[in-house]
Amino acid sequence: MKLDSMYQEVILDHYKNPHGKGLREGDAEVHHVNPTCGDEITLRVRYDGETISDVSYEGQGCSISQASASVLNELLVGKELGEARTIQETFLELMQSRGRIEPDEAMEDVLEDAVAFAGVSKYPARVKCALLSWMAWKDATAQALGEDSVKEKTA
Amino acid sequence: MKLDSMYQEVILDHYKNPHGKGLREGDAEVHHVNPTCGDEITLRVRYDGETISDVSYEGQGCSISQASASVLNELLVGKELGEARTIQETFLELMQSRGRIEPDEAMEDVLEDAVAFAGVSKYPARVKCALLSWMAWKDATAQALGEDSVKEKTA
Amino acid sequence: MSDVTLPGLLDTEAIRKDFPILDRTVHDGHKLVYLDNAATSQKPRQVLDAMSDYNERHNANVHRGVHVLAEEATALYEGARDKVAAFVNAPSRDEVVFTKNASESLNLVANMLGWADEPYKVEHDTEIVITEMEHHSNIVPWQLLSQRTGAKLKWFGLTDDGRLDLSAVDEIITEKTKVVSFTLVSNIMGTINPVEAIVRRAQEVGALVVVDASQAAPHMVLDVQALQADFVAFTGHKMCGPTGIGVLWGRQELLDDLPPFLGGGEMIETVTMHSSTYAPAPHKFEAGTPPIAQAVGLGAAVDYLSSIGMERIQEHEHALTAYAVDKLREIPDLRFIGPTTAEDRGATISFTLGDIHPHDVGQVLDEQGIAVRVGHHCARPVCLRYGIPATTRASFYLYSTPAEVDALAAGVEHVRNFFA
Amino acid sequence: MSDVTLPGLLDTEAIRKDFPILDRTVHDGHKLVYLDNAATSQKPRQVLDAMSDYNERHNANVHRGVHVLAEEATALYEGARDKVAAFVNAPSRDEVVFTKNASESLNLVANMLGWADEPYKVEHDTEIVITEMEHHSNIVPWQLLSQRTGAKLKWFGLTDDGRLDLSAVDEIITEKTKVVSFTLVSNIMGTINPVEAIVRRAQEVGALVVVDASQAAPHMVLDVQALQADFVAFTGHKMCGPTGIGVLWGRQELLDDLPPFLGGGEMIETVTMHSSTYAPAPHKFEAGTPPIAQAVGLGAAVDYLSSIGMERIQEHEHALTAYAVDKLREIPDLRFIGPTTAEDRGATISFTLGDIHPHDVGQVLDEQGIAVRVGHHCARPVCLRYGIPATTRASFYLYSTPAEVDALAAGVEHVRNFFA
Ligand SMILES: Cc1ncc(COP(=O)(O)O)c(C=O)c1O
Ligand SMILES: Cc1ncc(COP(=O)(O)O)c(C=O)c1O
Repeated sequence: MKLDSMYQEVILDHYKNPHGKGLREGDAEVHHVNPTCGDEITLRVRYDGETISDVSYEGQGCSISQASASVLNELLVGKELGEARTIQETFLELMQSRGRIEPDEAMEDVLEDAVAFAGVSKYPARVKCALLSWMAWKDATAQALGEDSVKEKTA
Repeated sequence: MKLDSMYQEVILDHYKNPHGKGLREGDAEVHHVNPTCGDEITLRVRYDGETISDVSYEGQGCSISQASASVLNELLVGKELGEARTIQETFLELMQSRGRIEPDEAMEDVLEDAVAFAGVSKYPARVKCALLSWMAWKDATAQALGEDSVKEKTA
Repeated sequence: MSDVTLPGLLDTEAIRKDFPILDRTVHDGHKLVYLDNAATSQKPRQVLDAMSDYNERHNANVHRGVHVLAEEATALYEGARDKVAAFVNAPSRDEVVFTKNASESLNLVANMLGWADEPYKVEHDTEIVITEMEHHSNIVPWQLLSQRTGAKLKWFGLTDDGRLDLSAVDEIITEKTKVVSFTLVSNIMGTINPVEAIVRRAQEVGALVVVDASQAAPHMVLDVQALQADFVAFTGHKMCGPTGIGVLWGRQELLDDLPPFLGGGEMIETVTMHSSTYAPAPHKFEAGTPPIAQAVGLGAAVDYLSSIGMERIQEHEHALTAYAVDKLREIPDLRFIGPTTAEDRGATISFTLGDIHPHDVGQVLDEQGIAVRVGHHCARPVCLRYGIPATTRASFYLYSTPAEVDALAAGVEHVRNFFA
Repeated sequence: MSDVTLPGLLDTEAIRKDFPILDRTVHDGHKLVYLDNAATSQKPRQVLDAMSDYNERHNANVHRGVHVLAEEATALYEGARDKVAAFVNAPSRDEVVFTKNASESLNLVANMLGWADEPYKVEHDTEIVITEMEHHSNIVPWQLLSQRTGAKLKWFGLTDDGRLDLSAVDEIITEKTKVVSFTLVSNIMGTINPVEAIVRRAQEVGALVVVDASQAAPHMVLDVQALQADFVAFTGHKMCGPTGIGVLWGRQELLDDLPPFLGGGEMIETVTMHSSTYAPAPHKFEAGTPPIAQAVGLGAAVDYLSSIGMERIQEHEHALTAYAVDKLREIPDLRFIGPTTAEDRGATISFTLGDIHPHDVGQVLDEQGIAVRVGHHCARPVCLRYGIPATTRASFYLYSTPAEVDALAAGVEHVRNFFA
């Protein structure tokens, strides 16, 4: 069944048992909405120098957006900013591939559990769900580090 | 040629040699416009009791609207109001018939030269041209006689 | 699939032959089960043919030509107006304004009232009344009007079972109320609203009544005179017509008195650089080249619907809705958002399924060929009211069948298992 | 009929096969000679097929669905936006707003500027500049804005040979000018206007520039970046597309900053009863269900035009126009309204014929199968300027032929004789 390519075991696991959910203290907080479906996320980042010491979040949404936030937390917490950016960009590239990228080993090394979202990229309406938390993270990071807000609208 | 049914000799004659054209004194004046084509008429009526003593007019427009004003002048001046109303209503009925009324002798008696417009009724875009002066006359009469303005929009 | 027959059903086997898209299969051979009719309906061959015929034989711009095509196009366009006027029992064809969709129709009213003179003018210290179950297209135009004029926006809330709470009608609609705008049928819950009670109070205080009939016109007899409203808006694409056309019906006197909205060709009487005068309604409100082919399509759509009969269509949908409500009620964890029976409701059913997000419900249904809509359905305040992020919505039309209801129910069960 | 061949002509024999309507006969067997292209163009089979395919296989409402049809419809609709963006060389697809026609596009700009904050706000003590050769759709919206805000409306007059009189450009466009809106090509006289001179002065004083490209987009390369305008409006039905769709291109920054116009579904980010936030452009300006099938048709139309090539189309029309100007000039009593040569003009020719009223000219031409337009062509100020009630207008397109020009010239001669 084609659907299994979207609802990978890994994704369903993250959905049912999300990592690091809940709001904790942070250096910046953002609230992002996906107007298409009403998914929402409130996300805080906390930095220790260049190191991501926490990403905490609260939100409502479908399995894809929830799992994606959980994977994000698992992947990014503890990473250096530069590395985190690489992960974020790689994930963005994968999600925007419309199913045309078959993740290779190099990509799997970068994305770990997040490669499971490859199947989601075939479903345009769901790509935004998968990206919601990642866009929020990018925005929150910009704010925390005092850069100009680069909030990319998720619409 | 079908066109000849519209451009009857009588109509072309009235167009080239209009009756009673020019503005003279009157009891009321109206200005009507056909927004579809920009035809315009300024028309004055003068009453002597119930008798139409003059219908004077100035305007610009196509052969049909010009000829129609000329025929109106020829037909209505000197008539009693009641009779004039009958003529106006009969003309209206003919023009709105979409070519379905073949004027009989009774109608010809009422309309005289105006029966020549029967062919125009087949051309929806031109019916308004033929009616422009008649609607103006009706409106001017209402004003002259102090009735509520019954200006029927010619659009 | 069951072969249920219910009293009141239409001959869907015959009807479905008119809709080419219903033959489609999706996702490797699943037969399409189209249950997203509240979003947009499918179009019968008769409507598509009328538009092709227009485009292939009669296309021209309307109103200003003396050539044959222009006359034919004008006759077809204005003929569509006649058909729509008859369909809603308008006292006059000149009360039917063609717009691009129901949203434009509603914005048109809001803007007319903002620019109007007394006694219609909506301004500071006046009030606008809507309801909490409106489509965004009947909320945002009034929010904008309220922001731009200083008028106060008020609304009727909802009861727990998806009905308007009219208990405070006299406090909500007051002497200050200039306009009351509400939907005849909710696009998210299917609720049919009690028009009379609202209209009576609005008339008492001299407020204008705007009825959003977008979800009514496709499904039941719509009689603007019986409604006693001042304006009625609906949209072509939900009633077997094409996209790109909507309707605003308005009382002649109001259309005559109120100012224009969009300016341009077709809506004028005479223009100089210094000033312009406007054509009488309906043209006053139709600036620019109108949606000609789309009006022709809508005319064919109302012919099509009338040939079947709006009472018969409503009966069919009611039977189907009752059947669906009964079937869905059996599913554990399924919660209806809106009325829980088929009484006083249209053929639109919203529900949640445990804590499975509607997006996931819709996706798994889609994989089985079942097209439902998920989200807030452009009625987000309803979701807020019931404390949910979104719903799954199934909506039926004249071609829907009991077998499709069965497919839906089976599909929802499958969703439960999938996420169990 | 002559068998003239002119350098630069397209293979009209092949092209005409794409347009079903061109095979029609009218008035008992007269072959249709369609010379009313400035009013609306005919539609090629490719466009009609794209719309049928949409309606018969992919129809659904866009943007909110997870089901297959909704995804396909969204991809087709947004794909049309990509095509239109490429067609006008827009820096970003998000700068292309779909409207119902050019008139709505122009009203949209006027309304945005009326409701805008500083520095864009048009208000008392500011000025709006247009020209005397505008279509009513680029006059009335500005008259309404001027009436409603107190801003002063000014305009460029015309020279005797149908060109803009720019001699007083510095007095007309001043520091108070907030917006300058003008047509790239006149719909009544065919004049192509000198964009640069106007844009330069507008930029000097910081005024926004709106270009009405309704008569340009169908006939020549339209490059919004080269124009250096802030907004560009055009309409689908004149460029081989369907009725019911128009375009507003606007600079991203302006679309981001300016307030919405119509409110409703699709244009929001989030809605509560108390307030709403809006989606980013272009959706912010697309309230309600958009003209989906019509956008798909317009996308197919720009594909069709591009496959032939806009330069080639312009060359074709230019050759035909030069030929027509020469032929018509020979007719006694014929007076051109507008440029009397083919230089810097589009394929639209207006004229008067002695004191025979254009309505009569048009009627007699129609009887011979020749479809021209007569009247003021929604540009009444031009008629007033030249002291005439109306004109007869012939306008060509990519499928027009020298034989049709010959038929027109012979037809006009016949008119003269008829009314002699
Ligand atoms: C120059 C010009 N501007 C604007 C318009 C208005 O276009 P539409 O009627 O499609 O809104 C037209 C054509 O009618 C036109 O020729
Ligand atoms: C109740 C209601 N009102 C208004 C609308 C808006 O209609 P449209 O999107 O065609 O403008 C809709 C549907 O989208 C609706 O269901």
